[in-house]
Amino acid sequence: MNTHEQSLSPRTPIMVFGALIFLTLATVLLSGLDVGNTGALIIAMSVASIKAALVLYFFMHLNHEPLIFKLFLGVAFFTLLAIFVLTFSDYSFRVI
Amino acid sequence: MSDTAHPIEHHRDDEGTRLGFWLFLYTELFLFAALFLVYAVYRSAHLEDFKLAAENLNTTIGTINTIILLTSSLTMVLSLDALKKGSVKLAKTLLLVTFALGMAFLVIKGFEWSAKFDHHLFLQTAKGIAAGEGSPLFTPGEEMLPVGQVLFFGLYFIMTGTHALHIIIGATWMLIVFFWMSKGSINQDNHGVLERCGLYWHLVDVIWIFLFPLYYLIA
Amino acid sequence: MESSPSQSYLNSHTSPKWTSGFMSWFMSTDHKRIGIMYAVAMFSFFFIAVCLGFVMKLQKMYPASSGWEIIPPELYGSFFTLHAIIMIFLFIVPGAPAVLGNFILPLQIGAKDVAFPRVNLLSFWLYLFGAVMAVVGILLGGADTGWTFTPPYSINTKTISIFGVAFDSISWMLTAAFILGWGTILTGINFIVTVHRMRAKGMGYFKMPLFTWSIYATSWLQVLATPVVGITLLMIVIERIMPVGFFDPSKGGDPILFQHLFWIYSHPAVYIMILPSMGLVSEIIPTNSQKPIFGYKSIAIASCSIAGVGYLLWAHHMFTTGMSDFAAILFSFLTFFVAIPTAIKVFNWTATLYKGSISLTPAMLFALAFIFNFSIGGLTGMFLGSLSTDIHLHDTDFVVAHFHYTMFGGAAFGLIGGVFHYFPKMFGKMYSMLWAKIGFGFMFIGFNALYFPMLLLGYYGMPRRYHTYPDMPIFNKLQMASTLGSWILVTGVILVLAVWIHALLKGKKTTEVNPWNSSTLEWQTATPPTLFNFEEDVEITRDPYDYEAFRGEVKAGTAAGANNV
Amino acid sequence: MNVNYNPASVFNQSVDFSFYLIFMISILCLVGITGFMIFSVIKYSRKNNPTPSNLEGHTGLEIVWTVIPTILVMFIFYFGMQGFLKMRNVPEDAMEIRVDAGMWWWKFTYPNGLEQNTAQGLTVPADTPIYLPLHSVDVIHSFYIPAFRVKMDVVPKAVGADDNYTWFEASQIGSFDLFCAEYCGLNHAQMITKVHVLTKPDYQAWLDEQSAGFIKQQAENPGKALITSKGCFACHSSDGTKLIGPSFKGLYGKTEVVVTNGEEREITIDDAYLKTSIMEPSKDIVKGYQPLMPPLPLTPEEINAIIDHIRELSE
Ligand code: HEA
Ligand code: HEA
Ligand code: HEC
Ligand code: CUA
Ligand SMILES: [Cu+2]
Repeated sequence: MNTHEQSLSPRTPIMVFGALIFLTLATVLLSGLDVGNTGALIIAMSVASIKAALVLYFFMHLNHEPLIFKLFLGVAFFTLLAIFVLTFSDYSFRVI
Repeated sequence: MSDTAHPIEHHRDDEGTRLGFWLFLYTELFLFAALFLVYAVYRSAHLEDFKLAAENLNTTIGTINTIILLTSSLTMVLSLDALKKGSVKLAKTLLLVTFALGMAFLVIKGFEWSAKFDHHLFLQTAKGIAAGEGSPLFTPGEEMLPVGQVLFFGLYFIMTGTHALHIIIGATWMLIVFFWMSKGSINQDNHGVLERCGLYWHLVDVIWIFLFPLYYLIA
Repeated sequence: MESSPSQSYLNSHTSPKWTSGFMSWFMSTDHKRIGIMYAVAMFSFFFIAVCLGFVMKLQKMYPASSGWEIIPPELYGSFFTLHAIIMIFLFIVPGAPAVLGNFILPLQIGAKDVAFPRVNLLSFWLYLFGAVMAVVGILLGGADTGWTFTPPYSINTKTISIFGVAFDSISWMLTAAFILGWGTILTGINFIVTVHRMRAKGMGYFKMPLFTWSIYATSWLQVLATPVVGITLLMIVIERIMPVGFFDPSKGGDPILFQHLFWIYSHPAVYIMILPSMGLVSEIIPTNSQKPIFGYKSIAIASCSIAGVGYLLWAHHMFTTGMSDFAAILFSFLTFFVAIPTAIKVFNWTATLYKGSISLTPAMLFALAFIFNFSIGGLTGMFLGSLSTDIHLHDTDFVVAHFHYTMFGGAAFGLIGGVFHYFPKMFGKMYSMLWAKIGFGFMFIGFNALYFPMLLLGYYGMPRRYHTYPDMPIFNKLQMASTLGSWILVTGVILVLAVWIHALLKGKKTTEVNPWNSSTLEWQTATPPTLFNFEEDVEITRDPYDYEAFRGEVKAGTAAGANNV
Repeated sequence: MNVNYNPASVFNQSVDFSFYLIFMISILCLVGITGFMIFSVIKYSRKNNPTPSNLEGHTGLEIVWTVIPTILVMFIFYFGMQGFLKMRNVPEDAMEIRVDAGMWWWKFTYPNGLEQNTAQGLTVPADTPIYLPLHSVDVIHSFYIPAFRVKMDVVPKAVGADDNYTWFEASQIGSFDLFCAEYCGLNHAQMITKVHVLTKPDYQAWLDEQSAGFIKQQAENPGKALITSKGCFACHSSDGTKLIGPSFKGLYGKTEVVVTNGEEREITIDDAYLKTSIMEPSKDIVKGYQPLMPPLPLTPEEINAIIDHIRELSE
């Protein structure tokens, strides 16, 4: 049983859902803009990250979990980041 | 297995179970991360080809599918909330809705896939490339895709395919949970299984949130 | 102090349905039984791999021109692949966590079992399934790609095929490795949650024994690294079956990318292999010196930093692949940072000996040999981490010697030491000290005689994975020395295994709770332990290696141990 | 004398310096640690020291043995990197020799078009920087000359990708081993050839002589020149010996059994069959052989020349 205080009213999930749909439509519309390759990539990935954060934090109830859950997320996130950055230390300087 | 005597299974540690499940979700995440990494490397190498190839994908269908999946996530959350409040019936209905949305996603995906197959965007052209132009294996007249586009479609199929596999697993799990809910073994006090099923489903959603722009939008 | 021998885990069971015989083991969710089952399965597979290694050495006894050929080249190719697949995926990676981690970790932190006992059993089944699949794959043709499965060779090769092209034994082996991976991941998850949620009352993080710390660090690597290689191996399978060119340059792919993905897992994997053994050494040395371990906290933190830093240096295996110079320099730089926490550990272990009261039990001998061998292994790692020297040494026998020094002289010696240390607790039987020490002597001498010449061979330019070699005096002499070493070594291995089997069947029964006078918790429960480890809930009040306090407790009769020390 | 590993190029100095530096540090650490272990085991044995102290640590010492190794490894890193940068920066005036590798042969192409195969080896002038772009036609190989301390993988690359390269400058006259150091299948251990280092005048003489012969052969017998230069002789002999592939001797006009798509059929060897055998080696596999032959890039004229020569060998 969850010992944490939890509001079980559907208000929060529905609001989060609204935000997710809004961001989805926004990113589709923004993709029409001509901001260059990097620009488009940055916009698309930022929006996706916000959406993912919303899902993780509210839908997956990370907001109600103790600190240790967030630390674990941090470990996973930074490892992922390291893999990408270090791999591109090779590919940024080489034509394949 | 029925381990009646086991003290661990008597003393339930919901938080510990959730912690373990989150760790499991991270392994799933890293599984996809490897694929995303491959995508990132080849996209950076074959930018133009990737953009051209992405134009073959239908943004509208992608958006619809995204919305379907997000909605299913919402109904999943609501289902769990309902169960926690004790309204098993509502929870069951919402779970069924989630399941149905998942199926809808799969059906749409299936149509998309078969359209790609019909256009020979995958196997045939790739075969032509393997043999190389000028080789007798290569049938003249058949449209040749540049390697970058072949990579794009190869990745498209393996990534959305792996994702679809996860959808199928999640949906099957929902059916099992539904069955247990009907039997009463999953209830207001014992909602851990539904919770984990939900977490899994949301993770599948998170992965799609990244797949969607990478394949449908940044063209 | 003696324990009542009545209800040990060996004669009670977790399941009411299967109360005796094979099924009472195979269906058991008891972490101790699972640990033992792993050990039995693993040693059976391991024995196959030892034989393969032995034959490879025989093959290298004389150069090609002498007409000496024990096995043809295609068999040599599959032998070193299978040798490595068994040693790595079936033996040393699951090894320490699955055998001793399962058995000891819950005892050490005062838990009744691991967090998810049923998942634990599932891990074992996955392991067994994958392992059997791999062994069947060997019988059906095997693979000849090296354990690194480097494409495009691994995508194209058809050298090995018993049933012709119809049966693709390489895809089969890759799938087996994938399944084995899931077993490892689940074990890792299990231990992380166990450590976080199930410590006994009063056991703060810095009151955990060091073996627990090392398993904890290992588990993180298992969870975060294994999935990457899993999907990568599947991509090779896909590429073998369908014409997508993820790693095939003729279809636009980059073969180097595969190597990145492979080493993203396989480099951390080498720390999965070594960390548990380091943990075991951290238990054996203070016990046999009867004094606190030197620098407890820095060893604990070093375990975690090895895991953390170890994740960031995979591309030091790729200095000659033609990846960008920037990446080569960056990864070389990062590589050296893993040497520092390792150095801290080595120095702390040696310092623990200072002013101790040392008894040279077989376990202690293996632990000291671990330090010696692993230092050579690690220091040769410095030659490989340094860019210009690696260019010369890469893919030579120097590398082969380096990793046998670390994996075998280090990880496996540590494991054997661990088994000797915990043997009485696990089975309630005592082995022959004398024969164990003789076995150790053979192993230590044989090991160094086998692998030291290989370091020199590599320095003189002998490439690895060579079925034979050009006739040159320096090669001939060193190869011969190395082959002779392998005979001594194998004598040692057989002796050690014989000591264990003899002890199991005919060994003196013992119920002594704490035969080595160790201060950690696992030695305070019955020998062999009861089904749920501890009769009542335990509470921890002192540091794990506080020997002074421990001797006080023994005197006061609140702890088990011999009075006279 | 053994010439396999003796220092013989300009890289030896930096590589060997790094090597000895690390070696000295290692010996120091190893002797220190082992010495201390042996000392303690004797001095503080249970017999000699029955009551242990309760020493738990020493912060000062901990700092010392964190900081000193850090400094040492940074030195190691620095010298390793210096040596590496030297290997990666090719001098402007280097002479280019293109290296091709395949299962299981080497081919070296000189600026004037002269080609040398595995049996002939790589001949270079001393004291001249040689730049070597590395190409592979099938799987990854590795170009390794232990005596020169150079190694670089020969990686097959996608069209348009950067090729791998390496360079060296030989400083000693003699012949040195050249190994393939990356596992590439059955005959990996046979993918060995030699580097012959000649003085500059000797090299010039050699080059003139070879080039003359080469040009002559090309004019007289283009097929034989091609078979030599493309490395076919690594697997096929012209005297009837069975190597990895069937011998070319007496091949033309012979009837033999081949396996096509898993089915055996009997054929007579003619121009058309030879053409498919060479263009699509995996289509018809001669019974009793493995499907090991790589597809090699050849123009139609070159193929005709080769076929002509194979026909000649059977007359
Ligand atoms: C248990 C396994 C294990 C362990 C622990 C290690 C530990 C290390 N390894 Fe090793 N390694 C392997 C297993 C292992 N390795 C395997 C299997 C391969 C080959 C794979 C293949 O190709 O098939 C390999 C290959 C390999 C390479 C690639 C070589 C090549 O192919 O070209 C490199 C390169 O940097 C490397 C480096 C290191 C380093 C820097 C460490 C460090 O962690 C070592 C740190 C330890 C010490 C430094 C010694 C102790 C410290 C002291 C005594 C204090 C004083 C020290 C100093 C002042 C420096 N290893
Ligand atoms: C753990 C890893 C391990 C171990 C123990 C060994 C053990 C042995 N190895 Fe292995 N070897 C590898 C891992 C290992 N090897 C790997 C990864 C490769 C690379 C392959 C490739 O290139 O792809 C390799 C390659 C390799 C080669 C090089 C092939 C080549 O490149 O040409 C050779 C050559 O002789 C060789 C020989 C041997 C021999 C003679 C033994 C043994 O026969 C010696 C006898 C073994 C023991 C004495 C171990 C005793 C340990 C215990 C009893 C453990 C107790 C455990 C518990 C309690 C759980 N090995
Ligand atoms: C890696 C080794 C290898 C190389 C290099 C190689 N071949 Fe082959 N070749 C084989 C093998 C093995 C076979 C038999 C199996 C088959 O038919 O594919 C073969 C078969 C053949 C055949 C058919 C012979 C018959 O009996 O039907 C011809 C013709 C041939 N090769 C020509 C060439 C030419 C020309 C070259 C060089 C341009 C070449 N090969 C290079 C290995 C090789
Ligand atoms: Cu070519 Cu090994
Ligand atoms: Cu490594």
